Amino acid sequence: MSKIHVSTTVNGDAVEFLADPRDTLLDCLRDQLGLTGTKEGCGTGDCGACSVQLDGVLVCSCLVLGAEAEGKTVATVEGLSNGPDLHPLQRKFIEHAALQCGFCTPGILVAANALLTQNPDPTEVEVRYWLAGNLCRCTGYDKIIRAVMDAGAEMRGTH
Amino acid sequence: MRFHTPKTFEQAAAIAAGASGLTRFLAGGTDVLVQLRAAIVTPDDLIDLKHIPGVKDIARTTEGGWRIGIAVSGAELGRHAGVCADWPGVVEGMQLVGSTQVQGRATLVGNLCNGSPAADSVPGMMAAGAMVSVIGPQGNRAVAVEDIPAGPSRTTLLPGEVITAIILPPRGAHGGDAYLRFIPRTEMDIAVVGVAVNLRRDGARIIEARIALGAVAPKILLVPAAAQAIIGTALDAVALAALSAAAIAASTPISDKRGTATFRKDIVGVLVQRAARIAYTRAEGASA
Amino acid sequence: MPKDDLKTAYRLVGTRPNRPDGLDKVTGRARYGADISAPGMLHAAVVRSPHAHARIIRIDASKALALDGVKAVITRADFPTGLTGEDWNLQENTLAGDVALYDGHAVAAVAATSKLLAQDAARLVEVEYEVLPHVIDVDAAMQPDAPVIRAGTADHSVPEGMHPNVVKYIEFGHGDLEAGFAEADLVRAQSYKTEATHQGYIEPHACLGQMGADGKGEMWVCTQGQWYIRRMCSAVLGTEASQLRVTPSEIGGGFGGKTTIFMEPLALALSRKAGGRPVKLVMSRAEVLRATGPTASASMDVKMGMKVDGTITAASVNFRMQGGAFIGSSPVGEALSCALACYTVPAVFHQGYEVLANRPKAAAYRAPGSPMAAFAVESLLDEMCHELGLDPLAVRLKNAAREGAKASYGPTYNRIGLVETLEATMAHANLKVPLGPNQGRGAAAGFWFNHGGETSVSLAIGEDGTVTVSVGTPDVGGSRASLGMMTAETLGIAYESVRVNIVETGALGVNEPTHGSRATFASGLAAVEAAKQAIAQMCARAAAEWGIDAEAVEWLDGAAVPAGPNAGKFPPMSIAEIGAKMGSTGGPISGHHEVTAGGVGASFGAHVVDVEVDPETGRTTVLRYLVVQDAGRAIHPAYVEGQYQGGAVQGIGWALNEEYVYGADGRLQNAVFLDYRIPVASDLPMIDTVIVEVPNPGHPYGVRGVGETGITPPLPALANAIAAATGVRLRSLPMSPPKVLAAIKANARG
Amino acid sequence: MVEINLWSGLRRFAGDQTVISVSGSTVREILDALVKAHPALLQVIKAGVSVSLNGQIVTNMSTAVDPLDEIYLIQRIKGG
Repeated sequence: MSKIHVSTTVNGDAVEFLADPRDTLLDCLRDQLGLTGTKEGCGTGDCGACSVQLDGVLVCSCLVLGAEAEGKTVATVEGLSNGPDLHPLQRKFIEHAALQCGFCTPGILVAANALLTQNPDPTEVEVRYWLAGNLCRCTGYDKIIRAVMDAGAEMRGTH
Repeated sequence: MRFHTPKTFEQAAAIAAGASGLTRFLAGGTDVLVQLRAAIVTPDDLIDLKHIPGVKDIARTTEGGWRIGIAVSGAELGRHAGVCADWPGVVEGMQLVGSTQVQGRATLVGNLCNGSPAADSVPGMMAAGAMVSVIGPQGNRAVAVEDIPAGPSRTTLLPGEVITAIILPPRGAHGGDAYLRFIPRTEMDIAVVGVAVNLRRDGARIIEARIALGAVAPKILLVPAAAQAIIGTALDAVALAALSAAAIAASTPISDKRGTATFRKDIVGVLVQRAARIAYTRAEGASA
Repeated sequence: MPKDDLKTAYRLVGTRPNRPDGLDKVTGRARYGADISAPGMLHAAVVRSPHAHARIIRIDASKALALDGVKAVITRADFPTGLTGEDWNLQENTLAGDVALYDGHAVAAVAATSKLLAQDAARLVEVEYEVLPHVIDVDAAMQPDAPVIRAGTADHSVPEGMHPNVVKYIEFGHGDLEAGFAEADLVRAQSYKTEATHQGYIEPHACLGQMGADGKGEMWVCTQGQWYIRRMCSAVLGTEASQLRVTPSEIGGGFGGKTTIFMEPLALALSRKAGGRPVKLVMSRAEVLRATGPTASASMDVKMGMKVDGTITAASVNFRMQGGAFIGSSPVGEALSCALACYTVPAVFHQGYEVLANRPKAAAYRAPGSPMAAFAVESLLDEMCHELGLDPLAVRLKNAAREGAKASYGPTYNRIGLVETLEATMAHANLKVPLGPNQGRGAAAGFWFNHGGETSVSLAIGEDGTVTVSVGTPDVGGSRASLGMMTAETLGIAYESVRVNIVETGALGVNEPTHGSRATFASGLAAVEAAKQAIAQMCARAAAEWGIDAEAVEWLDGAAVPAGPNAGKFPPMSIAEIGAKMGSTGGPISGHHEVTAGGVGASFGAHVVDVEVDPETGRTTVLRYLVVQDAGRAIHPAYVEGQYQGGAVQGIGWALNEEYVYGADGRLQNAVFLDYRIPVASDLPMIDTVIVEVPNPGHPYGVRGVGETGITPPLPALANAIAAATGVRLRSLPMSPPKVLAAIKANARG
Repeated sequence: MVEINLWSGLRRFAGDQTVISVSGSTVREILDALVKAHPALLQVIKAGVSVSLNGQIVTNMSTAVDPLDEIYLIQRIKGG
């Protein structure tokens, strides 16, 4: 099977890779580009661990073909911080102990960032429903929801 | 597997018509990729339709309805004020498909063509009287949504045919629609039962209705008997009971991992009343 | 108020600093099982049985091997023979021998130059099966006509005349049961069932293994215990343990499910066959659900006698559990031991049977056995309280186990905190919130033993006075933080000056996994002892420099100081000073502690849940949830709360929707997160927590394990709340909407 | 003499008793004495039991025992 040459932008960097037509964007990020921060928990779009933004849209990268990334921009957890400066969500997750094993964390951070970008002041219920596609088995979600709400408050400058 | 990115629907249809093996069209990809990964369906030719101009557009039809491009995602549909105002039941059905992430990709046409009897967006489209435009080797045709499903994972589309758009009819005055589904959790499940109700009122009296049921038969059903049970009524208790009975009578569900047949019949009888009440209330508010 | 004589004022213990691995985990840098690659690496895929029970007639890999890039195919013939006991079980579960014992049982494995190629090749391996009759349900597996899964498996404990699928029998108790029931004003007996559930960790099993023809090997793997991986792989492969070096990756959840092996020996065997090239093997979610270690399913009878004042006079339990097709995999012994452990009952009797079924080999899952037992016992207790018009929490308090009382499983309790836990529960504001229509409140108590286990910790003073601690217990939820805090507290230095590393098998003596809620307890105890050793050395170095006796030096706030005015007047010698010159004062300074940790303190908990049940659909919504549990001492309260919340939510999932669904063909129907329904964020409210602290005298900081108890009360608490909301009692898990609605309808029909 | 409390399922391997008095000053010695008195218990001990000494599970076989100690054999417990 011949591979497809893909040119795309990942976290602001222009990159190229060769994708098997069956390779998902998740496979390409992890195996071709070495960006292993994006995780695979299910491969069927049910757990959200592979969440990335594709042209600004939150998607499961396991449900996108690598070839579909041609000419698009991809944002992963590795691009969330600005150099050494953590994104407020990243800081709040550490401060609130919102991670235990940490495996779902990259996907949740990416998803929560997409939420706060379009809705800077979400209610608890809105956060819970937005993140319903991000499974976490360790925390019971409590501290995750608090961390997202608190990051939103900080980003709004209300504390 | 070959990956194609045609620039027109004609090209897409030609690739499909000329293919000798298994063909799949890629719009949102949220079903195609799951099947590909699990090796349930490994197409020989995968045809990505998202490079065709206009597939992301939502536009008014000359009749006053809506023409929805085949690559419009659930999230995009949900942000479209016009469609949301006219057909909230269609939109809420689509928005129940999958997670936020899946909403970023999943499409009405994909949900329809996946052929699932539990597809959340399809009852709403059927109840609305939506049509699809189809292009294929025999030229163009318009097909009612209820004529597309042929059974689990099967559609009536012919080899080489591809849907080019979904057409929602004009909402018209005093109409309302609603979709409700039952799932065990609050999100992330496939419908155990789905119910869409679309109706029009003249004062308190229902003068038109279309009711579609999901996950209670091998394919999604349009149930005229259920509609008849409320047409001419003000959705009083007697009408609701008749509606419930008609929906239950039309259902021939199976028992599976998602629910028993008995449970599905119980639930369809409950949800159809709840959905009808919402649609009825919405119709009261709708003026134009 | 302090509940013992242990010091309660600490500088670090009880505070909430950032975890040391937080930065890696929020930036995507932390490396988990599948995140590493090696030069020349091959990818593996596994061929699995589609049948629940089938004789393997023939395996033909010729078509797979003919593919360009396929480097090795292995079957059981590539493994040594003659293993016995649990080693044989592990080998048989890794790769089927003559018979595939469950849907998903591995029968062959392939290594190839790419992931897709390996998967394609696995599909080309032809396996001819003779399908055999199968049995899934634990009760059905005990029936006379049940297919025999493996004759001769039963051990010495099974009485004559039982079905060959019954492989273990356990019986214990004390007191005069008949007299106890005779003394009761109310005697009730009921039967309960629970379905198998999965730990549901989000990270699928993954490893990268390399082994040469000389039997030397390396493995990178997500595991709760690298030494267990080493021992088990070596046993299965017939190699020597110390020749295999196992490095634990970061672990994406385990909950007991990553304390054993499933496919790790396959990567090593493939590597060996492929000339020593490293082999990466990553499970899909479907493989995780079909072929790793879910928990047992259970069928249980409970009988209890109670006086009108709530005194429990006698109780008996009879449990049947299947843990798959292998002896010793069900937690029936644990279930029996936990069943009545919350209460002091004069007469108790326990009977249990382990039964084989055509299901995957059960692994540990958070307080193994205790949740099922609690579901049965705490449900019946609640029902009887309501029948007698008694407050179920008050009855629990009246009968609560306490220090000096005889435990239901035999021995006498030391200092335990159930009474304090129940008192804190009854005082909580959640219990005063009024409930509306179709709403109900349910409470339950729970217990877990906790565990010490084999532990080896090493600590080294750095040249600048900072400290490295090497531990063998992978960090599943913040233990680097708690271990660093206890070490820094003991040494009197900054938390940030301690680095805690989880190390590979070559770096320490044998450690048991992070299981049994033991990481903070046992590695913590050992880290404190190691720190004390280092302190003794540092005091000796200072004494030598000052020219006084080592006994005349004490350690205060991170520095050696003369002990009292008679020792001489010297300025404090800080750990940094001592570290800077240790090369010239006698060499490196370190501390080690090796122990099979005793002094374990059991942890008791009580949960209260408010639910609303839709009477027309049977769907349960959790409105409010309270966890109260004795932590002994919460080293890092935020991670203690995290354990409470996480355990509660796993229990909520188990109670409401999670289950293994099998078809009539014995195949698992829901091997995907879409249909294996773990709770999602929108299903839940915030989970309120109260940390009770009744310090464990067996630990230097009073720690009890906190990880496991939290999953035990939710099952009965939800059942009790649903009963309160609907008037119907569910005695079979999960309490999914179809079951609840059917019960409501049956009740309405009278 | 030290009293060892067995679980009742072991009665049939121990002459219909659940409390056995043996002599010995360590856990190892009393378990050896127990097996010597009731050889059928060997398979049970080999299969794995936990020894509770005054309410604590002990794993070190050299742990000293005293005639006043409370000793129970209980089901082996594994955690998650």
